[in-house]
Amino acid sequence: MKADPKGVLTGAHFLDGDHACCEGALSAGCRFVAGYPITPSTEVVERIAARFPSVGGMFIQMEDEIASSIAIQGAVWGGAKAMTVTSGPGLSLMMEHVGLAAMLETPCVFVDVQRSGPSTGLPTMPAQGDMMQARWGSHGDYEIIALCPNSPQECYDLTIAAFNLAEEYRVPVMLMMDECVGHMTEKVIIPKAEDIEVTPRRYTTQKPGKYLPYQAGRSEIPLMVKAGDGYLFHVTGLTHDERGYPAMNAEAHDRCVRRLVEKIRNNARRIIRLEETDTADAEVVVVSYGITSRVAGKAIQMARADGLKVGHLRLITAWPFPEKRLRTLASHVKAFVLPELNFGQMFLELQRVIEGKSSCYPVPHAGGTVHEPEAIYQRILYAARHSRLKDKKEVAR
Amino acid sequence: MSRVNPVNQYLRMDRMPHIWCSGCGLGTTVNCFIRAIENCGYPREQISIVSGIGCTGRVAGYLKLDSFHTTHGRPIPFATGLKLANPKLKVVVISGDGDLFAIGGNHFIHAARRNMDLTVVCVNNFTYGMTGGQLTPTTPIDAISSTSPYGNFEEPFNLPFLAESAGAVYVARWTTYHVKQAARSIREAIQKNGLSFVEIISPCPTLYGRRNKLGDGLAMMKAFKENSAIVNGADTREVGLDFKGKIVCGKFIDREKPSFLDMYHTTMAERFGPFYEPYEGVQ
Amino acid sequence: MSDGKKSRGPRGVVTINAELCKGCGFCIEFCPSGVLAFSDTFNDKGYHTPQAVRPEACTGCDLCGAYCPDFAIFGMLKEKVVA
Amino acid sequence: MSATEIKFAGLGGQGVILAGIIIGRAASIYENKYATLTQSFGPEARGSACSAQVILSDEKILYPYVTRPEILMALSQEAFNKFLPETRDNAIVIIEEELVRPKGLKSGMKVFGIPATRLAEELGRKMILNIVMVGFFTAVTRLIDYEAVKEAVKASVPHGTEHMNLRAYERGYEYGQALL
Repeated sequence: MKADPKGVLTGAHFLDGDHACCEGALSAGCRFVAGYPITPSTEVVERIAARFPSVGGMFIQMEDEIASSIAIQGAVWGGAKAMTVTSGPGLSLMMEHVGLAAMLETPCVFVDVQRSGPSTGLPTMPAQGDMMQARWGSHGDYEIIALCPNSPQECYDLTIAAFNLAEEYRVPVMLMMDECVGHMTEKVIIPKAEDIEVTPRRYTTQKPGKYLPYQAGRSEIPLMVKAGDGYLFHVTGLTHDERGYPAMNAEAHDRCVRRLVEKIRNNARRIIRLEETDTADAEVVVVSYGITSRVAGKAIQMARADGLKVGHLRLITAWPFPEKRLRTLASHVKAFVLPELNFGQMFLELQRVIEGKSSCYPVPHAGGTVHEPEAIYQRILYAARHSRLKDKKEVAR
Repeated sequence: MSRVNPVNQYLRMDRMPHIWCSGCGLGTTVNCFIRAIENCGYPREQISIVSGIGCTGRVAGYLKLDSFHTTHGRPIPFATGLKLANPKLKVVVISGDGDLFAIGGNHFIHAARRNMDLTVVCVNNFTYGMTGGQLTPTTPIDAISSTSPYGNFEEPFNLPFLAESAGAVYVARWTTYHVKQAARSIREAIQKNGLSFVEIISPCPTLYGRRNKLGDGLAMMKAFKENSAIVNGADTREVGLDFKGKIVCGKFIDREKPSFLDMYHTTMAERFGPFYEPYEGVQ
Repeated sequence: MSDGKKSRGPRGVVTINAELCKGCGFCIEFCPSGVLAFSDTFNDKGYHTPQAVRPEACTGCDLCGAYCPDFAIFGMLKEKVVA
Repeated sequence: MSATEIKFAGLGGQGVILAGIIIGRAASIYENKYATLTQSFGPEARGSACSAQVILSDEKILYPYVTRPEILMALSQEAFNKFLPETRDNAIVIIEEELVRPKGLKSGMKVFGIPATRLAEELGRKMILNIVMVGFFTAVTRLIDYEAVKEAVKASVPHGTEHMNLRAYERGYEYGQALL
């Protein structure tokens, strides 16, 4: 389906990432946003508050993030495409409802403009400290999708992608921005509406009475209904059967949760987006995401100028994590370097996946600013040197 | 059974019997609600029901309407999103005193403040039933609960006063003894524009009643009959509840104020003039 | 009501679904015509359920139905039942 | 042009961020170069000093922050004092000459001064001093085409104020041309 031209601000703009995210939501067909102000995400909702009424959308500033994160789910079940916008501490408050969205299979988008934590931390400065919170923050087992833009253009593009993925898989999608991309201003090209692909909500065509809200079929993803269409359906955050009725036993729970997990895991290959440069013959591959990918890009340029074979794998999708691709790379790559604005969240994931087949080096950073490119460059040098030593040892053996 | 109870068409009979205890007032409240929507003038397809968590939270799951069983304390913000996405819907929140006024208290006062177009029915049984009878914000002074074993010493909320102060346009209280009046009030509340609030005092014989030696459900219902006084238009400051004291019932507030959506239309129509397309939801 | 002929038979019919009943006694207590009383027998869950001991007094007012927390009883005007 | 790092600094209310946005917009939208603007947010941005940093480049910009500005535009003494030390030895330093006394300049620096506030007052609105500065910047740096910046000014100022702002832009530009 093509985008509704009413919300599409076609043209070349000089926008910051927060504003670009708002435009992405409008292009994607989002017409309901509930939010609560929190730095550095506030500019997103400010622009939404200004833009939405003129395009038939509704913005409401709720009393807190908890309310925002469930108001959007009410709106989705009322027929809207909806999102909420927050930063780290707010995302913490929303976590119960990330779980609810996973359980109800409410297609919705959570935008997190990451700032430094823990607690109030550094509200006006960047970090990437919410990556594990986004993945595991709610209780129980479930899967989400998380996208990591590294520019205002991508804040626009990936907001649309987030809505499309949410609809496709009926899953909460996290847009993991950070203060740097949120507040950075660059050129943002907004295409014509007819050139924007938008995934429509997939509603059932079955008649009321026959329709079962959680009958998934082979696709693993059930079709939706909305309130008011005569289906008289029930949904619950409790473990439920295909009718949407509570089913309080271990077998039903296994069936319910297994599908929530597998619908993402089994489709990981289709969901995952990566950007790879020079990985084919690389000895060292830098794995990065979000704003850090740009800083890493500069460090890689420096290392290549020294003649090192350095590849770059950028996670556009952080979750699901590209396990298969990394395992394949590990067969010829001697070392991975993973810089991030935290003390090693995605690095743990990398280590888990590589299983010791290659060396893995973190470049941790508490946030507050981005890395010095020099720090990543030095780590690449170290990794290259260290892995050569390891090779010699292997030869000696 | 050849003759079928007319309320069955509004119930998910495939889920009966329900989980509520013998003598619990929740089923009676559901009966009142069904009688209210039968006569409210809206087709049932346009009525959505949202509940939180707890014994009362299960109401949504038994009603054959579009029904949502959400998270603890959050049915009001869910209902807010549902209503705003599709303003044609009549959205009714039914939840308990703990859900709506402890964990969800902030949402209630803000929904009332902004006069969100919702009906909120609070089934007040003075306790958390599903988790074993703990203290709630409405447990009267001196009442025993599992977390106030020496008697409650915290001042409880006077819900009608709270609702009026926060801005609700319709405020009524009944007990489950007052089935006819309760049904009428819920109907009026649904027909009201803005935030309407109905408190239903209900027996929880298993936990609240037993701990406080109030007898079984029937004894509690008889006590409601004997101890209640109907004072329509009563000053809500005067209707706070004591342990075993008088229960003032009635319709206390019925006033007109522009709702959230009314104010939204007015503001945007003024701001955008002829370019404003009145917001009718997101379809 | 003022028609003397109609008052000879019951105007209403009370219907009881004993299997849904949890024996709270609300219907018996609040029936304005004293139609109901507990039966001696138990239902499957072990509750004494109501029975119509004075069916001729039933007015079909359905107050029993309104009070019943278990949707196990209702009253109805006789002509409606026939219809 | 390879990457050029520019710092726009001054007091809150002087419109330095908008000045940076206009230059960035001119380069990226009207000249098809790459431009990245970042600002310093936080408590200090609400007090006296505020700044915008712009990187202009023919290639995609990776690292987004300015570390060693080649051009410093300072509209207040405090901003000048704060940012001069990090500015490159051969930098172009553009100042509001009635508000900034350029002390501690390095020998390779070229300084261009303009009484932008006074010129803005003469044009009728003191507020438009930032646009006067943008015109002056365009003239003395010759980084971006005159017309491109003019378009960016039009696109960046509130509707209805374009005419006045374009006069401010031209006044600053002429003042700069005269100095060269």
